[in-house]
Amino acid sequence: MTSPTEAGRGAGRATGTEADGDVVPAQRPRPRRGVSLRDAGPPIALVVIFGVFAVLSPDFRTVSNVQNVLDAAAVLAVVTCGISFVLMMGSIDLSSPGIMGASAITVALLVANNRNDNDLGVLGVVVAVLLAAGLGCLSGLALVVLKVPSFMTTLGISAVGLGVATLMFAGVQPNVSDTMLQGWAVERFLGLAYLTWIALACVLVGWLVQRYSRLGRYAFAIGGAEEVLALSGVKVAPYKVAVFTMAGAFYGLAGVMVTSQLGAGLVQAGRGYDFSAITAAVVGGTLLIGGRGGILHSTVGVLLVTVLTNGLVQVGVSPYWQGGVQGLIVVAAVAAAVIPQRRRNQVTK
Amino acid sequence: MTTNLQAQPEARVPAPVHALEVRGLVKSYPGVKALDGVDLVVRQHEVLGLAGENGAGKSTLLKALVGLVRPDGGEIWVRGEKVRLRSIVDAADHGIGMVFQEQSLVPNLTAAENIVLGSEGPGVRRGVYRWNTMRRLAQEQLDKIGSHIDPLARTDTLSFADRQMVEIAKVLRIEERTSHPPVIILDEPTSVLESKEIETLFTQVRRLREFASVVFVSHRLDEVLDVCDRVAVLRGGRSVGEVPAADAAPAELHRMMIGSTGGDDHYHGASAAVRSDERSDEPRTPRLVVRGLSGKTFRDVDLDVHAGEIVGIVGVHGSGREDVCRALFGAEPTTAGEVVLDGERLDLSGTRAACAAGVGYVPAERKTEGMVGPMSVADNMTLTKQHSRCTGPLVRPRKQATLVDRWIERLSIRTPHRGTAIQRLSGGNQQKVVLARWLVAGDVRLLLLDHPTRGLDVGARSEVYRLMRELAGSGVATVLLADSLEEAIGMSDRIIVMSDGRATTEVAAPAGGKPTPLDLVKEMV
Amino acid sequence: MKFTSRHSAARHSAARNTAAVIGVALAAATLTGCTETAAGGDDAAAAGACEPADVTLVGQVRTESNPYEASWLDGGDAFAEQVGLTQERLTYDSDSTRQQEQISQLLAGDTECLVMNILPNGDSDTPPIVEGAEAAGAYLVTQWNKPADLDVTDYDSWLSHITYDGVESGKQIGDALAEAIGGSGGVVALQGVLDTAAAKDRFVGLEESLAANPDVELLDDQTANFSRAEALEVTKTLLTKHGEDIKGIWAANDDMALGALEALQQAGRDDVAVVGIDAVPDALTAIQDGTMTATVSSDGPWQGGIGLAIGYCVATGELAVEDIADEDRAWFAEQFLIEQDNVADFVSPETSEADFACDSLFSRSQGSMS
Amino acid sequence: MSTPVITKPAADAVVPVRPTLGQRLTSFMPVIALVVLLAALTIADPGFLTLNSLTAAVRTSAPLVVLAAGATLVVLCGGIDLSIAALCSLATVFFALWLPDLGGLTTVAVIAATAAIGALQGLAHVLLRIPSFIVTLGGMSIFSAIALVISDAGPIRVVDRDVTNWLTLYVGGVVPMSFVVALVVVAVISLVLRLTPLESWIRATGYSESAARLAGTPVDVVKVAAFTVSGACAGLAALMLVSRNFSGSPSMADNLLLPAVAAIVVGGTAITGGHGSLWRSLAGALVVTLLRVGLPIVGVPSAYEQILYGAIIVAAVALTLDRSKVLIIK
Repeated sequence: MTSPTEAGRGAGRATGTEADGDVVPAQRPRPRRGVSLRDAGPPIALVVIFGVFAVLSPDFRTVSNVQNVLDAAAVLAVVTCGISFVLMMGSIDLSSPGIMGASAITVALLVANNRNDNDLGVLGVVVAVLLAAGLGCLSGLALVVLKVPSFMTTLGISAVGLGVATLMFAGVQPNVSDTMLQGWAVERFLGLAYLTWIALACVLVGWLVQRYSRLGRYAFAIGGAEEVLALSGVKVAPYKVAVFTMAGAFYGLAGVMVTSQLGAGLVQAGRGYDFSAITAAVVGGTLLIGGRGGILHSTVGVLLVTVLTNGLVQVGVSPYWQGGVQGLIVVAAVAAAVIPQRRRNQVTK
Repeated sequence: MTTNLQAQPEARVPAPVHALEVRGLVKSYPGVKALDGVDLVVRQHEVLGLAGENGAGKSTLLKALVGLVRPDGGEIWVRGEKVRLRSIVDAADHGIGMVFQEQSLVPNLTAAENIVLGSEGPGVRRGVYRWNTMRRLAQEQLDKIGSHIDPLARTDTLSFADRQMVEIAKVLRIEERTSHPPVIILDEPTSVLESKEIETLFTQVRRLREFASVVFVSHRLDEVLDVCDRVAVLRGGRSVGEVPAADAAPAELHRMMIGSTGGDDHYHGASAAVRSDERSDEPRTPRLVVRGLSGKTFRDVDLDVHAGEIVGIVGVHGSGREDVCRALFGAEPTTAGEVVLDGERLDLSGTRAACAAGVGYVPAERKTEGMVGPMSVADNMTLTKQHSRCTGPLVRPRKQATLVDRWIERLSIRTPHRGTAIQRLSGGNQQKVVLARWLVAGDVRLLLLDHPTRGLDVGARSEVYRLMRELAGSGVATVLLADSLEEAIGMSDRIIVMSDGRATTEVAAPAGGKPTPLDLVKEMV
Repeated sequence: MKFTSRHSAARHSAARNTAAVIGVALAAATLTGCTETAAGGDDAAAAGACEPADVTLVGQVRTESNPYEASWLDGGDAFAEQVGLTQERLTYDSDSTRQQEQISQLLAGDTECLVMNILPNGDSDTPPIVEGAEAAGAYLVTQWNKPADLDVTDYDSWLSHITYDGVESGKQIGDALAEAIGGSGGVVALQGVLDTAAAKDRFVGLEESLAANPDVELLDDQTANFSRAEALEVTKTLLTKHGEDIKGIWAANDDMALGALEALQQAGRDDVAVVGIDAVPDALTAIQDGTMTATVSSDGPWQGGIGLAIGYCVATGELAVEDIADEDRAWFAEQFLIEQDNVADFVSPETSEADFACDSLFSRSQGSMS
Repeated sequence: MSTPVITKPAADAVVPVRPTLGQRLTSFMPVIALVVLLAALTIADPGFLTLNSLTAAVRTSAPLVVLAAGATLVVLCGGIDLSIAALCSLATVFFALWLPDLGGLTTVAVIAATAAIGALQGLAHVLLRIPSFIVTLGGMSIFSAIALVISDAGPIRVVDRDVTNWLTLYVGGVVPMSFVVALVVVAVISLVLRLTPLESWIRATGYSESAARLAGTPVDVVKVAAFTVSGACAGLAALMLVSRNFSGSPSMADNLLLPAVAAIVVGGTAITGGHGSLWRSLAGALVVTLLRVGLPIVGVPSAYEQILYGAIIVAAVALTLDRSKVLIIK
């Protein structure tokens, strides 16, 4: 190729373009719909990890253990459904321990129990979920009205929820004698506990909300470009509050599910679920900056985390190491997702 | 608050019903009177150009027209009816919509959703999406402007020009809210488009005229005159006049905008170094020698830049010229090639190395990449060349103050104080601070300017041009990615044309022997 | 402060201020020298001449959201009412750091007639509490957790340490479990928080029991941290892992036993015997129903009252520290194995005022810790 | 002690705009919040406001101040460090394990080790481009696991107290040495930042990473350094905890994570980066400490204590956050 410098010296004209054979196509974004290749990572990882454990441990690959894994994933799946919408908006939610505690105690006190004569049954569950939704709504309101970052509002609400739960607990453990609620954890349909079916229903509802409701789409859009929504005449605040309310409702249901499993209302029903739900969502491909991922991603993440926990016990890894291995895998999963799209001058927060 | 204009009798109904009329609009911010009694008339089915320097009040006026800013005084009339616009939705109900300068689309939603965003109508029933209806609604809008985008494509996968179309399609949704022809405001729609895309846009604007009124805002006066029927000029928050586009020349508009006959003469100088070079016949070693540079979007790029020379790189969108520029600064990875600066190999592994070697870079995205908005002018100016304000490892506030004040004066940066946050300055002054960042230490040898005048008004542009000339005069080698072909031709001593990632042609552009834009366009496509 | 002063000036002065702070701090350190304690707080402890009305009673447990510990605080309230005072209820949410913080804050107040009945979070939390109380001269009774080598008689303010014989209880329920599964078969153990004397001793008791019942095999032991929820998860996994081999579950407390019961119920297993320790109401109900085999009584309300009572008696001068026998400075309290045949006697634990009279404080002692 | 003064240079020379009263108040808000809280506690229990009581409170706050100070640097760079508490716990175990062999050198060794671990996290964040939230979330579990394994899941008594004893002394008989050390840490870091280009670099990185990078700021180095200092601070905080508890334990500091982050945010540092200071975190840490130990001591029942804690930290952030510096609240 002629050096451009020489070419330009002679005349103000070109010596022509001879590079017609293999022109480097300029990288122009191509219009795209549907699922991208990147989204395939976590499901592949799930299959691989499942396969590895199945080879390593005969106990792991039994049908009963697969049932066990699915049952064990139920509560986390419901919590993650709630947090996914919050993460999609680019916010964060640490309120699940408090909200779950409050709803666990509430439901235990409202259905048939050893503390009082209430026997509200399903209505009790509904009230507990409503209370949880109310607490979620409070963190949303604090976010949009007081303009306090969600990190802090949800942390505060978590403390408030624990306080409310401790108040209602009043020193005597409420034990559930309601047959319906106890049945959820014990009775099975097609080999899976009712709770697992409830979790599946939640995932379905979550997916429908994300795909087909204005709330879900706007939550997604808020994570993508909040200021644009405002410019388009959309009032963002009510949707934010609604998302936190919905997340609260999911946590509430999760609290009820824990109560059903334990047969008693515990203040600590939600301990640890805040970070495990975030972990699951992130491992599944929901980004913390918002605007990416979704319920299905998060559900895959939940399964990944649960399979990992269960598999590690089955292959006999010391319980001390289990948390560490999980931590490593989270970092590795995100690294694997991020490295292919690394750019120079990329902003990583 | 009261102005003489507002004192006019209110009951007067204009004889011909205008699509939009503004009377005596006033808006003050603390310390600034952004609008000082603006009058403006937009007729039915016309394209009205709105011109004015930065700070003339254009953006405040536009914001007032779509309800984002509440004026302190004055009136807005829509089709002979006095209105009060409280929000953007209010404005849309009255048939006024705006395409914002920074694109206002949600990147992770589909084109269809963006088009109907905020006014989904039948696309959402009781909070539930009806995707088919939504796609149909979007398709109708896209058909209006003759665009063939897939409505269900994710917006961030569309090209910039396509997104602009989506944006226009979105604004046209306001037709659904009102039975009258709408008023569409286009704020700087061309500032980041390449010439081909601009042509497409203009075709659409002319189509719009058939069923709407258009307010077209641009810094490029030739464009304004090209596409508009009439041009209104703002200066200092007041309307200073209107001219039919057919009769006006850019120079005349420019005069109205700055209030005197400013020159377009900044284009026609040439750097001293090159002139002296042309006299001597001895071949010189170029300051920058690039051989076979390849990266993701460009391949085998060769480039020489002499000390004191300004070399422009032109090319259509996707030609890879921006990436070449960033690669030279170490901000974009390269796969092959060698870069030599003053006989020494340039380390392209990162921006630090480039800075240390005396390479400077002014990015196109000033607000997000060029400056750190909340930090002070002084800190922005000394961000790179920290040693210029330090003694050993320690920062010397006095040293910094002296240095920064000197450069503020030298570049006549208009800032209240060196401690003012840079985001409070006007665009031109911000850009001067960004440029000064590379100059404070006096060690810059190669300056890479990526659209250095983007979004600047005529006055600020001239100052940046003057500065570029001065730097070239002092021996700095400059690579310029110009905002327009005219700018490239006017400023450069030589022009490299890039196409599909390769440097295809070189065109000499010495003072007195400038090529025409047409010459270049031929090579670009 | 000059607000209009510009950037560099402000920067300058702030830097000066910062320097000043360091300077002052260092100067203070050199000039005045460093002393061991903060002002005040070294009054003699053993004096004990407080007016009964001046005594401050404090009970501190991990959390009020645990029935056993809540009943402990209620017992403390009952005692306080008996002597016409109120008890300050403190909880630290199972957070060792927070427990220390609360106690050091408490000891920074008026400590002259302060009586503390404390449940340390773990063994290692006891020494700092003891030393803090000693330095401040507050009357302290601790329960459950204490490092073995820490001797109560070395201290004046640390009046007594009360615990149950964990080895004994672990062995008792281990034997009951062995009997329930017919003397042979596999069992799994759910351990408590590993850093507590209680958890360690109880597990030693289980090992003794296993030695005495050679046909009982310990299939697995995992910690569930005294928590019902954790026990549920751990048991589920253990059930999948060992399946039908599991004939019995030994849990280091009742909460975990109850969690294990839930897991068994969910797995549809009713052939597994479960034993625990603490005799919380739910466990007693379960024993009455026959779903659980045995537990060992720990009397929360009594524990909540007795600690305060010892301190109160010393503070008011009715009892002198020197007069407390060495074997009563660290002692095991009386406990009973509860099975279906005697459960009715324990359903409503009663404490009588007589338990807390200054002359019968140590009536439930089963002997000194050795 | 000097209070954080965020000077807002006057706006326009043409039309000078002085900081409004509200803006002035915002910069003092952390201190105001602290004073209000102290007053409220004193009203609830007049016995609370005594020299002894305040001494105990600042002594208690020392580890939290140090932890928050280190993590503030990471937050100023626009990241977050969730691993500080777990790393601090791990450091207490290190300390207890190494003390018998290393003696007086243990202090240095532990701080060096935690600094190295912090640097490692910083490198993972910078080189692998993994968000700091994830890196440190992973780090949190990994450090806990390591601590559990090497300590065999139990606390380790520290018998030789000579090495940590100096931290339990009182300067002038009143000010606890550990708090003085915490103050010195805050002061030294602040001073180093102000006197060197580091402050510009950190703020530029936090406000706009891409602009900082294109201005040739050593963004990666700055971030790794921030994580390193954060790690070192976790080590120092561990030392303070050991001096107080005479033992090291794999979960000793775990519950300090959320209070430390709360301290940073309550101080008014923007969690999005750029805006804030270590002095603010110091005030924030004191507020959080007063809430943690003050509420129960003045007699608020446990359940209401939690509700109040939740409500007050949200209110405190609502007061201290300078919203003009943070555009979108997520």
